[in-house]
Amino acid sequence: MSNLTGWKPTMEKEAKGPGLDGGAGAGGATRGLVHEEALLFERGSTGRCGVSLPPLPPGHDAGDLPAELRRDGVDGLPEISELEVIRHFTRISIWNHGIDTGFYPLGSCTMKYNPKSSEALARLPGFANLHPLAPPEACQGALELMWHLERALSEIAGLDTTALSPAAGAHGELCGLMVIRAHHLAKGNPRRKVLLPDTAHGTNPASAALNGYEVQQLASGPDGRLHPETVRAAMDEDVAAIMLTNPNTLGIFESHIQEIADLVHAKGGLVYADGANMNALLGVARPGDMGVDVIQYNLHKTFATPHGGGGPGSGPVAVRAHLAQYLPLPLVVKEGDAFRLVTSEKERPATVGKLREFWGNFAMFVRAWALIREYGPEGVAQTGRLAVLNANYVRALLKGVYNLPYETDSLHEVVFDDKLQKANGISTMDVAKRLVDHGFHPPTIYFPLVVAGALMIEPTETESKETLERFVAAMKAIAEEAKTDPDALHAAPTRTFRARLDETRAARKPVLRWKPGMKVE
Amino acid sequence: MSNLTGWKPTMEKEAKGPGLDGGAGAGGATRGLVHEEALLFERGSTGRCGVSLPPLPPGHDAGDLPAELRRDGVDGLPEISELEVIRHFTRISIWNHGIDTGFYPLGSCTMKYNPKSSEALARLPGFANLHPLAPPEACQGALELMWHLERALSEIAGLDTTALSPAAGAHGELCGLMVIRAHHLAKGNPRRKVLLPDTAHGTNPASAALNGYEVQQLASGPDGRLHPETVRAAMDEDVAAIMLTNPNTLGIFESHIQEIADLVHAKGGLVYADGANMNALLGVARPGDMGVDVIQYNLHKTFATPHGGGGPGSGPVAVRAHLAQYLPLPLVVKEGDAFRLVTSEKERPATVGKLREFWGNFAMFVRAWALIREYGPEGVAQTGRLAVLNANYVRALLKGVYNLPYETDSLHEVVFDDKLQKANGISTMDVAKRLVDHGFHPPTIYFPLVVAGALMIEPTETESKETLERFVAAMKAIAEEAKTDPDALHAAPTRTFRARLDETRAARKPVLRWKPGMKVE
Amino acid sequence: MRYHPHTPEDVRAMLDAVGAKSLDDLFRSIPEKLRLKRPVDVPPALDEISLFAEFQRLAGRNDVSHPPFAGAGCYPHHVPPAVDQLLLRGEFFTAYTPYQPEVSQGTLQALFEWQTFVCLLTGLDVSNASMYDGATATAEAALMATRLTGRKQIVVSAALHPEYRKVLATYLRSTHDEIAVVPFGADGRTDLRALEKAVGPSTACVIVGWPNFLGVVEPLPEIAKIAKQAGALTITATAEAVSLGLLQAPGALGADVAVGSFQSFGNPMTFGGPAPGFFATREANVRQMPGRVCGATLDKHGKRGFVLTLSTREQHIRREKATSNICTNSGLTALAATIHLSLLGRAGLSHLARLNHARARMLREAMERAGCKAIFSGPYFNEQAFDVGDAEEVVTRLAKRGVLAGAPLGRWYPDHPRAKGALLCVATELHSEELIQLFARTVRG
Amino acid sequence: MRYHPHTPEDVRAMLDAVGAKSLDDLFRSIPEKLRLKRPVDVPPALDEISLFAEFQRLAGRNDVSHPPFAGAGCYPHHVPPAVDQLLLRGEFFTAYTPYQPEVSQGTLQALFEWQTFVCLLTGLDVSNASMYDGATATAEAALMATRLTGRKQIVVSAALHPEYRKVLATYLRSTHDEIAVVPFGADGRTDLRALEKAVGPSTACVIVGWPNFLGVVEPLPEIAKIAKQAGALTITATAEAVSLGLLQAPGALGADVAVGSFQSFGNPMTFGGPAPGFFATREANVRQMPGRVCGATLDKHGKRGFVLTLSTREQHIRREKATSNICTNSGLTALAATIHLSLLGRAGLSHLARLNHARARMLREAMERAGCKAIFSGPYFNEQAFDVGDAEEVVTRLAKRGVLAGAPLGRWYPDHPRAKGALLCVATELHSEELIQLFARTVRG
Ligand SMILES: Cc1ncc(COP(=O)(O)O)c(C=O)c1O
Ligand SMILES: Cc1ncc(COP(=O)(O)O)c(C=O)c1O
Repeated sequence: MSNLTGWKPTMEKEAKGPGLDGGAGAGGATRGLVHEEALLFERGSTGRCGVSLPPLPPGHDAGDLPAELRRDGVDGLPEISELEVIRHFTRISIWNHGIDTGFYPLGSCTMKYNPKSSEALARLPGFANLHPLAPPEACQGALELMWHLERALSEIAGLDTTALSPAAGAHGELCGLMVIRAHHLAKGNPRRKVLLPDTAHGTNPASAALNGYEVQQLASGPDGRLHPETVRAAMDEDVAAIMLTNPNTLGIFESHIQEIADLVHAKGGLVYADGANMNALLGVARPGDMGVDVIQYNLHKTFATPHGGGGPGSGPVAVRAHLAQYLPLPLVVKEGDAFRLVTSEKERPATVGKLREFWGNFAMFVRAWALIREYGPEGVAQTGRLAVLNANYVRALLKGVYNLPYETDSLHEVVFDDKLQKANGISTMDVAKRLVDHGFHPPTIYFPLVVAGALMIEPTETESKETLERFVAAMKAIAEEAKTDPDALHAAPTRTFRARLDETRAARKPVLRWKPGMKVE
Repeated sequence: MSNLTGWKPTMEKEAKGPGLDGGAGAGGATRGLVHEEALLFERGSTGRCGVSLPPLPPGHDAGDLPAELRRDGVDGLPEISELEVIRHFTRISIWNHGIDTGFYPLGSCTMKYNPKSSEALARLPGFANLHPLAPPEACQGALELMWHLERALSEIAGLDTTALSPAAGAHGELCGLMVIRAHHLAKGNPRRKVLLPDTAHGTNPASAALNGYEVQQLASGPDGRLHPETVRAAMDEDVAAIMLTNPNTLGIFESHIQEIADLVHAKGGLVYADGANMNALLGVARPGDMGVDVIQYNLHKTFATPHGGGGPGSGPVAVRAHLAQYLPLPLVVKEGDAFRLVTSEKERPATVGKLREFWGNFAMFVRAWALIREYGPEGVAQTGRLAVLNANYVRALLKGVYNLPYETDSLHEVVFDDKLQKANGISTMDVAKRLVDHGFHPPTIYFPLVVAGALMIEPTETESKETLERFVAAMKAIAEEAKTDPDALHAAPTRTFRARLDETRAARKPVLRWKPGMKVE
Repeated sequence: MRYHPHTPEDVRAMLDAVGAKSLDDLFRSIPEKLRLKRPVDVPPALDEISLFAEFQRLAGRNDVSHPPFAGAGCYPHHVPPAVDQLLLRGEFFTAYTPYQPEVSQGTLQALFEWQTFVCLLTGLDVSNASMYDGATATAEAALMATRLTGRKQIVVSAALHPEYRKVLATYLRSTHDEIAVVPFGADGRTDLRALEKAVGPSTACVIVGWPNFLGVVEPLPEIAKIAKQAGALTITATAEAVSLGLLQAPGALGADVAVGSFQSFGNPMTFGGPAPGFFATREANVRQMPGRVCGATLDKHGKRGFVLTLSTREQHIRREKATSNICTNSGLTALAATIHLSLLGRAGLSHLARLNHARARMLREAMERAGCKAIFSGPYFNEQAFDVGDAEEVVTRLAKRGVLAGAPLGRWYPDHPRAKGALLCVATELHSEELIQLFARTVRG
Repeated sequence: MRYHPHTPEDVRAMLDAVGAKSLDDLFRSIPEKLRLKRPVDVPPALDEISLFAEFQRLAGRNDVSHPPFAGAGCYPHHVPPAVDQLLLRGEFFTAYTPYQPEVSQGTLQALFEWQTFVCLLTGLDVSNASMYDGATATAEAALMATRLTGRKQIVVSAALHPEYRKVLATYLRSTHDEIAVVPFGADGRTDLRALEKAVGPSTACVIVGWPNFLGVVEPLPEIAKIAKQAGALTITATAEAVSLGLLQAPGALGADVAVGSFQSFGNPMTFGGPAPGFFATREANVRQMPGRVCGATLDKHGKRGFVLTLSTREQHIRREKATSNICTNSGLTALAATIHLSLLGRAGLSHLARLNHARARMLREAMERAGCKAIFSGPYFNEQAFDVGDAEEVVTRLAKRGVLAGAPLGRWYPDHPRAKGALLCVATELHSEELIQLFARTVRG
């Protein structure tokens, strides 16, 4: 069908092409008018105010507060009108790439579409204006929602009970390992070590350490998988648990998981699964059926709650029945037709305690439950299938253009590297920055660590075939450019409002907040 | 205070400057990444859907509808997922300049800040989900709001009764002239002519003609004002009314208005005021006190209801008591504590009838009333004062840099022209397009028609002194550039995602909708 | 004042620059005796918290507990939240009419898409950028017909929306006075015989509803034939635009002009306004079309872009000779409709239309079971009149239960033999089967 | 499925390209016996209309008719609609943690502004990009103190928020076990004598609330002095951040670390989460600080921009040696707070803080008139405990009238002599004088 945007779809163009100076990038990127915007603190005259508040009672002073504990006002705060605030944040927002502006194949982050209906539902006054200490009879709706979500997450994981409270994935890991520690303590010895493969995400060892565990790293095999003999060699009575991610961060299914689980269980250890990649398994396979004892979800990945530029997330933890007693409070229960939060340690003497204030990131529960309700059983399964289809489609089209370090089957994401481009002095960093000029967010780069110059691509199921093809076109154009015009690639990105930023300088002379007369040099 | 955005405030820079290739424009404009975006109809594969609807009853067909009156579906409609729709409109929105992105001094349009609280209030379910035929007892809140607004608008205009229903300013003009016509008809003769000054907005003569009136244009004087002798000469028993805008479209107060009104009234004519410029008079002076018999408001100007890229507006019409009988229905009345809409011609036999379906643009009434409630008496008056202060500040700073065709005092807006720039072959059009490169929306240009190459600047009261100064800096930079580098000016705008567009081509070979294989050339 | 950025120092400095002593000084061009010497009499200012409390109070005095069973020109439909979240982007809702195309391509491309949607749904060649509403669009269509034909008589069906007829009469009163009304038959369709009699050599156009106000689908091909033979234009007015997903395009059945409202797409009812009026006609009539039009063109570098065009028809150029006085139209509500139609797409729209039709049939069965017969025998889309005995009584009674039962036809057709009992009811995707059954049971008290 | 763009043809074509026969075929790397042979047991799919009906039902079972008089770590405040309308911009809420700075300058500049707000309000040098919440921020602060001092003992005031204490204990259980609790006196302030006894050469830090859980303002300078003498850090935890507009900055009174929640700025209560935790400390401690940090730098052309920096502290680089395991934090809620603080500004914040204080005093007078004495004599900000006789009974009784009366202190301090009667109540800008008077009258039944 004829395209008359005056924009040459760059599949061909780029292939010919010494870069982008002609038409738009394969993702539609071109240049347009955006605005510079100073820091809030660098503007304007004082005495302005962007809010409208009730007056103070006549003659009110704060005299009852000791003078030395009081202050008149906070110096340095900006004073700007509502319009100026709106312009400020509207203008700077344009500098961002989001899922709503374009494809965001950030591996391991599951950047799927965030439904607008979930945003509307989470803002219903009955949810948004609810105080956490509302008596049970005044918050049955919230508790019912939490109970349904708890049931669904336990079912999807193939486990028995889920604690909703952890605030993010890493928090869920911490929680899961506390549960594991409590289990061993109850048996008399917390044990010393946690095993994890070299493909593990950084939060895994960090969470283990925060729990007082030593980390022992296991080498994954040439097929990108962890092998039973590796585990057998490392497994002993000192090992509290093994932490696996399945599919792992290479997007590869740990197909020996059950055998590994048996080995670990045989020595009294437990199996923790990092559920960040659950999108691959939704409705298709369940960690609980593979020998996993504990898993955390990332609702902000698998269940489409917004990432928000870095959170808030939500990391519920599902466990087997015998571990449920150790879960942190609160837990939601149903008694007859009524719902209740269990919050007292008297009722749950074995609990590890409490992981955060109140009950968890409730607004995320609303969004996740809305998605599950809209999907239903078939939709949940189809989500996993299409996520895997999309990743494999990209893999098939890019194979040969970029080096595929592991031939093993991919599930929801695929990892390439820059081996083929290195010859021309082009690195994964260059490829990533050039993708920006095409209008795409780069994949996750330089992770997992087992792959030098990794390009970790996770399309998610909400992206269309055409979008994937445009992304592939850009990747091919860049591979071509690496040969014909490597310098142009080093210069990328050229279309963004800021060019490549100097991260070394930022770390060498940290400037972490505005101060009057602040200098950056 | 040191500015470290790396962005050189262009007050100085531009003054030196051969244009913009260096730093950002005075309004902060620079270039950044935006996306090309094809038409909805140019994309994609069929079978997709962006909504989630209840299923059809099993076996439903539309067989009861005659086959020849039915169709299976509408060919040509796009089929895209919700995410693709969100991306489409998010991306194209970035191509717009709005009040929320920058200064918008479009003369005669009163582009003031649109309060976000009004948006929230207009969306309250009790307003948004209300059907216009709800029985009075089920819509007392809506009627009470309309009644309060009607009272306030009558008071601010210094008149007696206001009909809220007209949908925009021009619609209000039509309404007002119908009322005037009905008045004359009742006296036995509709009369033939309407007088208006050469500064009148195009909708004035058009509305008169639509009412079957001949238009007689009156020359305004060298001071930009209409003079009594001019009116005296034209006024006779054939004249139904005079239409004035006060302040007029030059931003000049028609200080002879009362004398003019007396002349017109003496011959049995009526005085219509186009209230589009009411922002200048808010709380300071009232048309009713000047001899005006009929006026329309533009709530989407004076009372900050959003312009929405071209509406919807709202154009209530206020009149003197003796004309109220002719106003179109509905009218809102209070009876005891209850509110009611008068909708029957039986009750108002003299009414001109009905100007639109139902009761008017109610969602705009909510916003306008919210603004009036937040302002209160003092805020209303201060709005007019500050609007006039801002216009005069710009006038003072630009005088001499651009030619001021009328020295007469300005109220809420000021009109310059391109006389001083013409010498270098630079036109108002060039100035306007270059302002875009600085990050500002251009003023209204080539209007009013009495000024060749008019630049009509209306800042409104919601803009800060600093913003006005940045705008002035840009205007000065452009005046400078006109001397040093006129060609660069002809090339403007250079920063927008589309360069200067060919309007002649558009009119010569109109392409007004997408068709398969559509071509633009 | 959060909307007034001026500090006292700013005001002082600005007054100095201007050379004025005080703010009042700026108004010296207004004769002293014309100035207001007292504060305007409006209620005292409210802070934002009190403002919300007050408006919550007002909104709380409107009963919206259930979707209404009244349509009659304003229809209860589900608006996907995606629509409103896009509308709230400041780049859209704080922009003016796109006079400066280089900084308005977002609005302009959306308008071009709106015009395309209107053309596709109506089966006509060209559309404008929107009108105030369906009623004024109808009046403007009649005026265009008189300009095109040089004739003055307007023939309207009695089954055309009464509000549209009233507005038409109001618009035409001062310039054209011949409006002939053609009755409808027992089937609720325009009486073709009477129509044939009514049209003649002075007839500029024939205007019918599609579907009509009674919810009935007119015999459009026959009507258009009659009009054509008389050399008159056929104009259809559609208040319930969802019907266009199931009914044939009026342009394909002989209509020369199709007007109406797209409120049903993406716009809540909000007590009847605002909502986007639409206007479509044949290519040949484009230069007589009222209102703004967006067209495609190229920029300096040969890239496609959009501008407002054919403005020589318009008031700001032609003044008293313009095809209409309209300036500001219904931009943002037209954008809402455009977004909703993009979400619906071909499959979604025809599903939505069929679902509305199915719900209406469900309602008919339930009502007839409850003993309320349908009044008109003609084909219907999602709206129909039932004989409920005493329509006004039913509306009053059900209002007490938070339900708007429908529109009593007696208000507009007092002389119709079955006026008293006739209640016009709509059923849409918002009326669940449970609600429909409950309603039918309740109507009979 | 509106979120799945794949048509059957797409799926077929893609499977062919991949060389798979079916979708299940793609999962061959999962051993047959590990696959799920049945649909997951979740409720059937809902269309959007039913989805909204169901969630309206759920939301309707929560009583939010009046602003609660309970604070206790989650505070009812007015959120200007401007905040939420900006949050809904997709560029903000659909972006990930800003790993690629060139396409994340919006998020990054906002984070830099957040960090600056946190520093200005706490009077400390550096801040991170947010924490999960106030409780985990407190635990991380204690852990940082142990890293910095090489000591293990944590001293906390009994008046520190009990939830914060619980989370602290949970975090520390596996690694550090010495937590000493210092009681508070009749004035509701931490007992300085007991504190002096509690701290010693092994004390890493002293943690107190600012203001504390009882709503009382601590003698922070004295507390900091005691800690300093023992070579321990002083950590303040602030749950009600609006207080920082009236109370002196903890950093200015000797605190080395200030943590807590900014929920009170721009974030609704939503049943207790999410809300942004904050973490600020002295420059010297920056490399031991947990979490993400945004810093300013220059781009290739010398223009200022922002990046995530000092990541050598973090898990993705340091793994088990990281200063914390935190990755995703509370970005969007931190942005909400940043926007609200920009709207408030200097004047707005100090007005808001004074207004809260004034309303609290109004509440005290009303309660004492109603015969409910304040329990603690120490200075308070907007929260205070009253003796209402039987606190749990009052809460249950008022719940029936749609009011959450407060937080019964007995739930956290069962052994306190006045536990039974003690009800912790907050008053903010949302509690009008009328509501406060009504409340006071109702409490005594
Ligand atoms: C594989 C994996 N594990 C754990 C995490 C940590 O999750 P969160 O960022 O929600 O703490 C992530 C996300 O970055 C991840 O990709
Ligand atoms: C002076 C004047 N009169 C009338 C109008 C027409 O108002 P509207 O566009 O709302 O029909 C306008 C706005 O364009 C105007 O500026």
